[in-house]
Amino acid sequence: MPAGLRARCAEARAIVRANTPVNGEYRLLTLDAPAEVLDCHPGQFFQLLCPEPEGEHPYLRRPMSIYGYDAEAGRLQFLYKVAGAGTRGLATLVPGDALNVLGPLGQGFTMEEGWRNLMLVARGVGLATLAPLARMAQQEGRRLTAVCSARRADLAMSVDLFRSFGAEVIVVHDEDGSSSPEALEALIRARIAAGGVDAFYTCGSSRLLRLLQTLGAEYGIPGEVAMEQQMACGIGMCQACVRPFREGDRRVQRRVCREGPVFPMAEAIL
Amino acid sequence: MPAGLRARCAEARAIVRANTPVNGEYRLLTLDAPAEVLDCHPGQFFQLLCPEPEGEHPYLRRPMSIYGYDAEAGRLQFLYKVAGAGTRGLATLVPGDALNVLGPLGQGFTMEEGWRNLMLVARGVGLATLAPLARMAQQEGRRLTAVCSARRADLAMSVDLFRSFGAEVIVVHDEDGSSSPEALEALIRARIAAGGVDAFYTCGSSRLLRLLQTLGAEYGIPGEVAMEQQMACGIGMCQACVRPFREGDRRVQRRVCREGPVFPMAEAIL
Amino acid sequence: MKDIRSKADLGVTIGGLRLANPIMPASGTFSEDLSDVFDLDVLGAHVLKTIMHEKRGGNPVPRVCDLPGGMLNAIGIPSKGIDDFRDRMLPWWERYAAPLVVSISAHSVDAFARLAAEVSLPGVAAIEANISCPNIEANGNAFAMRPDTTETVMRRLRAATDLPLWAKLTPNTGEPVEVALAAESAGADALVVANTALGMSIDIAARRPRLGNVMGGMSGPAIKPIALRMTYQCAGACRIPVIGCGGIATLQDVLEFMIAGARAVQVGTATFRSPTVMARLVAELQDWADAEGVASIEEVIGTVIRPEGAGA
Amino acid sequence: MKDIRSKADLGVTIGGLRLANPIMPASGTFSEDLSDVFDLDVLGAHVLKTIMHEKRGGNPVPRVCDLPGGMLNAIGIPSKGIDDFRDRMLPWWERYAAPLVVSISAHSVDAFARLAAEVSLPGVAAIEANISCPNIEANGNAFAMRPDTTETVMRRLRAATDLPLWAKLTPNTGEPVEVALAAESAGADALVVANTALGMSIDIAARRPRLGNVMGGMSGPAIKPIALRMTYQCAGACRIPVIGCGGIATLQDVLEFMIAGARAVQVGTATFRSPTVMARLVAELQDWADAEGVASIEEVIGTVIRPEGAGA
Ligand SMILES: Cc1cc2nc3c(=O)[nH]c(=O)nc-3n(C[C@H](O)[C@H](O)[C@H](O)COP(=O)(O)OP(=O)(O)OC[C@H]3O[C@@H](n4cnc5c(N)ncnc54)[C@H](O)[C@@H]3O)c2cc1C
Ligand SMILES: Cc1cc2nc3c(=O)[nH]c(=O)nc-3n(C[C@H](O)[C@H](O)[C@H](O)COP(=O)(O)OP(=O)(O)OC[C@H]3O[C@@H](n4cnc5c(N)ncnc54)[C@H](O)[C@@H]3O)c2cc1C
Ligand SMILES: Cc1cc2nc3c(=O)[nH]c(=O)nc-3n(C[C@H](O)[C@H](O)[C@H](O)COP(=O)(O)O)c2cc1C
Ligand SMILES: Cc1cc2nc3c(=O)[nH]c(=O)nc-3n(C[C@H](O)[C@H](O)[C@H](O)COP(=O)(O)O)c2cc1C
Ligand code: FES
Ligand code: FES
Repeated sequence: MPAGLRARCAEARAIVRANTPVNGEYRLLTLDAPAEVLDCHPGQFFQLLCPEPEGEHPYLRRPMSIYGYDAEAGRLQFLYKVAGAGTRGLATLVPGDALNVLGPLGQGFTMEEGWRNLMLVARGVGLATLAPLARMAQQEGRRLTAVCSARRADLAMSVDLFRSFGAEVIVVHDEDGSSSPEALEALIRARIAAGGVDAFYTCGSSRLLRLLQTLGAEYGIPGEVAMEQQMACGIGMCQACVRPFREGDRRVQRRVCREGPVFPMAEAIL
Repeated sequence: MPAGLRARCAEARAIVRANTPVNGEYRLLTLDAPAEVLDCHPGQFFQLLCPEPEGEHPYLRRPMSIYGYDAEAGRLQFLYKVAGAGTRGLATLVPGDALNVLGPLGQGFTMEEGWRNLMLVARGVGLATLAPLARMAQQEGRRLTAVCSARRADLAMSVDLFRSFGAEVIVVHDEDGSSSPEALEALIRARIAAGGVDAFYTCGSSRLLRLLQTLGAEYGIPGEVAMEQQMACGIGMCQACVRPFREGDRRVQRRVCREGPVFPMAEAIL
Repeated sequence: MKDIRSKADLGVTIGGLRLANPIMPASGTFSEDLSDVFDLDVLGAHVLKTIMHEKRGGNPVPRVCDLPGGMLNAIGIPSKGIDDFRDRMLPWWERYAAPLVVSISAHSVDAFARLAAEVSLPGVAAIEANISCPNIEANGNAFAMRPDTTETVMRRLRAATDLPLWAKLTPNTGEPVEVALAAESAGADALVVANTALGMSIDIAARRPRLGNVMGGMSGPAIKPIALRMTYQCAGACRIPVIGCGGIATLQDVLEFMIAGARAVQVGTATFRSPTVMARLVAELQDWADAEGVASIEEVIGTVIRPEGAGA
Repeated sequence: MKDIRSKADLGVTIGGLRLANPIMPASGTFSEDLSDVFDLDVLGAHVLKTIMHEKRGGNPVPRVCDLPGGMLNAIGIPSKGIDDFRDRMLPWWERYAAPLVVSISAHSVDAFARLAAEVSLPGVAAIEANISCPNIEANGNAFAMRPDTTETVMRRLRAATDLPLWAKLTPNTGEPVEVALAAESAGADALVVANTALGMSIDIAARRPRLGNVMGGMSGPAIKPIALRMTYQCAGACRIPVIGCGGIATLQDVLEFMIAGARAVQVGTATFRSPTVMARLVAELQDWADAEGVASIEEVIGTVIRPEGAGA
């Protein structure tokens, strides 16, 4: 096990500051968290011990990407979609409630020196994962284009947030066909032709990943993807969360929670 | 199954009006309950579907004697001691919460025409069970003496309640020795000698029951006792709650939830 | 087919017996007493507490204890005996149209067969052979723990009665499929899968078992994954119908068992938490089937998709 | 004896091996990775994920699913093989004083015995034979389902190594006591009781099993009563120590198993809910023993009071 893969993480008690609906499907959870869990990196995640909603008993923790973190303010944020028992439990939290969090976990995004023009392409909850990356890009003075894909224009979250981080935001959606693979391909090719793209970042859609893999290979543009898998432990012990990856000619299994959730785009196998 | 043993009961949603500590150990739960569950009789009980306290998962319902009921006001009351997971769950209820109740269940106390002078002897939570009996005695114009036994004088609950039902209340407790079997025996013998006792009612202590069985046999005084047993269904289906009873020369098993919880004092086997 | 205006047919056939719907009680968690709470004729069938030939007392108290997600019981089989059954219980149940299923048990093959003959009376629609109760014999052993003992007892029961004969299996075996196949080959018309799992709980303050009988049967939602697995295994291996039982409490549970291969289900411990649960499940299943446009609930049975390349 | 000022001794002896305390992880729910979270030397022992001789991939995803009170897993035994164990893992674990227990498994008796010899290396304190994993062989069968296969494999393992040898039993059997006695008579130094219970769960919307492998092992608090019952049965029947395992998450659970007869306990799934739980249990057990005035935690083992006249 390479020393680089070891991360400091802790099980800690956070206090809910706010837990508000963002649009019909998503909620933003803002926590006051202790310093021991706030040495975060964009792309990392937490394992949340969700409270039990009426009549349901989620047992395992639920993985959630870090949407926002601020060590000085002692602040930690998650953007989540209510999907099942665990997230229904999260939705019951009110300000002042305690929440047991475990993190930060996994390997975050990397940003090589030479990558000046970044393009971020995300759909749905994938935007949550990429939000802290946008902030880091701004801090490091990179130019960022964020393509946000959604079912409807009004469901594209975080547009303002990405803009506030200085990104150029392009919203594409299903209703006007702008989110179709063909339309997106044309859009990205045009961008590459125009100003150049040094690296891609993506999350939340296999279709988007496949498109970026193709374009990346064609133009020699590197990239990273944040992946998901059913998890149990979240820290590397149980081998639940494996996915196959290309490693040269070989096909290897990697743990999303430990070697990931961020992986080199070209190595991901769908 | 004798038709007389069939009781009307229902599973209903009640709303918490108040849930307040009575002394260090007991709490009084007051509910707004629908009419379908308010055709109650003193000595009957409910099966409460206790909410889950943090980290615990009581599964079965918990039996609780009816402490107070008022069909006109739509009011139902329980007096409970926090003992384990289920009652810890009850203690979390706040006004406005819903509570699923099943009842009224079981056979209550009987009061024969000729029983004019009643003596009620109870300890601990047994007082909860006997409270509605005191009210019935008042309504039916019987004379009632209530002997309330407790560890300390200040722990004797419901004294005021019994007084408000016109009972003469005698508090005995462990600290001054007045609750010892010998002291109590002397007290009761004196009462029998003085004014006469037509019937005993008791609940909450094997020691008290044994004493009353002895005195009852000696003086030919009938009586009734409300008994407890671990329950599952509470309505007679599972055979969990049996206890042995004397039936003439035979020893029979009876279900506390169905044939009881009130039984003729002389038939109880300890 | 998909006509949302018409009502779905909830009827299912279990080895020759037609049930109006697939919801019935589990033995030992049901009795006349429940008629205080709802009209028992809404159920697909009525299954009585196991009876034995002789009058017997059952186990010492405490007979039950509470668990997270369920309970333990060591009721034993307190039984008023065959005379009480014939003279008192059977006439009482005549008031209902729903078929009456009589659960029986015994300590020997001979006594079991005799009892099967004795309960084969007018008014009895089927016999459920409780060959799996973990409390009756020492150390929790039971006929249904092994294929050979299952085969022997079921063959004798088959010869003793013309009524539809159900075998109730136990999860306390390493060979559930072999046991199911043994019951089938011996002539069982259906399998009830399954009884309680043998468990224990200790009161650490008192250092005593929380059951008077030390060990007892675990039931309720906690055992659902085990019962569902056995239902899937048995339905896949046998041609006779499987009736799922173990932890069923919600519409989702009913559907999970039926999708896994159960033609009907029994509801036990859930009735203790909510005595009206079975009536609610019948109504919810109707609503679900109507909304899904299912013509007959039998369409749902065994529709689980087996992933390719799965090991088991 | 009862001196509340002195610290209770939490040390326990398991078949010749002295542990500083009775708390250790269960195989497959523990790895180097947990050293990120707390100092692993607070544990009584370290038990590694089962290894097999060859490199292998494990089961299809999803490999886990959540249940009320626990989970199902069908991880399989993805293994980097014996070379990786010898060259990379074993040196890594040398940093700790706590004894290292290596769990091994194989598909045949021969391969099992060869692997036992191969892992009998300096730095290995004991071998845990996973003869009970329900996922490796078709239909969830395993050596530990029957006394005869248990006896055969354990005898060969006993001959292959001089290290303390533990046998890990399965709840998926109708004969747990016979299996335990077979392991004992074949020379096992201790029993780990028990592995996961075979279960299943279905996603009713997708009509698919929620595990890629269809069936999988159930673990967590939901199986505790079953594992506790087996611990009580095995500790009562055998002279070799029993290590309790199954659903242990709290100090109460630890005490329940020890009172039932376990000399030590393994904690599995609870670590997924709270990765620090084992460290907390060690501290809580110390506090409890100190407060109770227990001189040695071994005083608590097997102190359950068997009620008179109980059936089993
Ligand atoms: C590294 C990582 C980061 C994630 N970040 C976010 C995030 O920022 N916001 C967000 O809303 N969701 C995120 N997810 C997905 C989130 O973990 C699941 O939606 C959640 O666990 C569902 O739990 P539940 O109890 O609500 O639903 P369940 O009833 O458990 O499941 C509902 C649906 O979600 C799927 N699901 C359950 N667990 C996972 C999982 N671990 N990974 C993928 N799918 C799952 C189930 O298969 C099912 O289809 C992330 C997942 C991973 C692995
Ligand atoms: C007919 C009847 C009427 C009752 N009325 C009252 C009442 O008015 N007020 C009150 O405080 N309590 C009453 N009880 C007792 C009450 O039901 C138990 O205290 C309660 O079930 C404990 O639940 P728990 O989850 O809090 O504790 P648990 O953790 O379940 O148990 C704590 C302790 O209570 C004992 N206990 C648990 N269930 C029962 C039971 N059904 N009967 C007797 N003991 C039990 C356990 O053995 C244990 O020692 C009554 C019991 C019966 C049978
Ligand atoms: C209190 C109780 C008594 C039971 N008695 C019997 C019985 O007499 N005969 C029988 O075959 N099963 C008996 N069972 C088992 C149930 O019929 C059922 O198989 C088991 O409880 C699993 O289903 P559940 O989880 O829905 O309760 C009993 C179960 C309980 C809880
Ligand atoms: C994800 C997972 C993987 C496991 N892998 C193994 C294994 O490789 N070998 C083994 O003997 N047991 C394995 N087990 C079983 C555990 O060691 C333990 O026996 C079981 O989970 C019961 O304990 P628990 O309820 O505390 O988890 C595994 C359990 C889980 C949950
Ligand atoms: S979730 Fe356990 S190894 Fe990744
Ligand atoms: S509690 Fe079920 S019969 Fe009394």
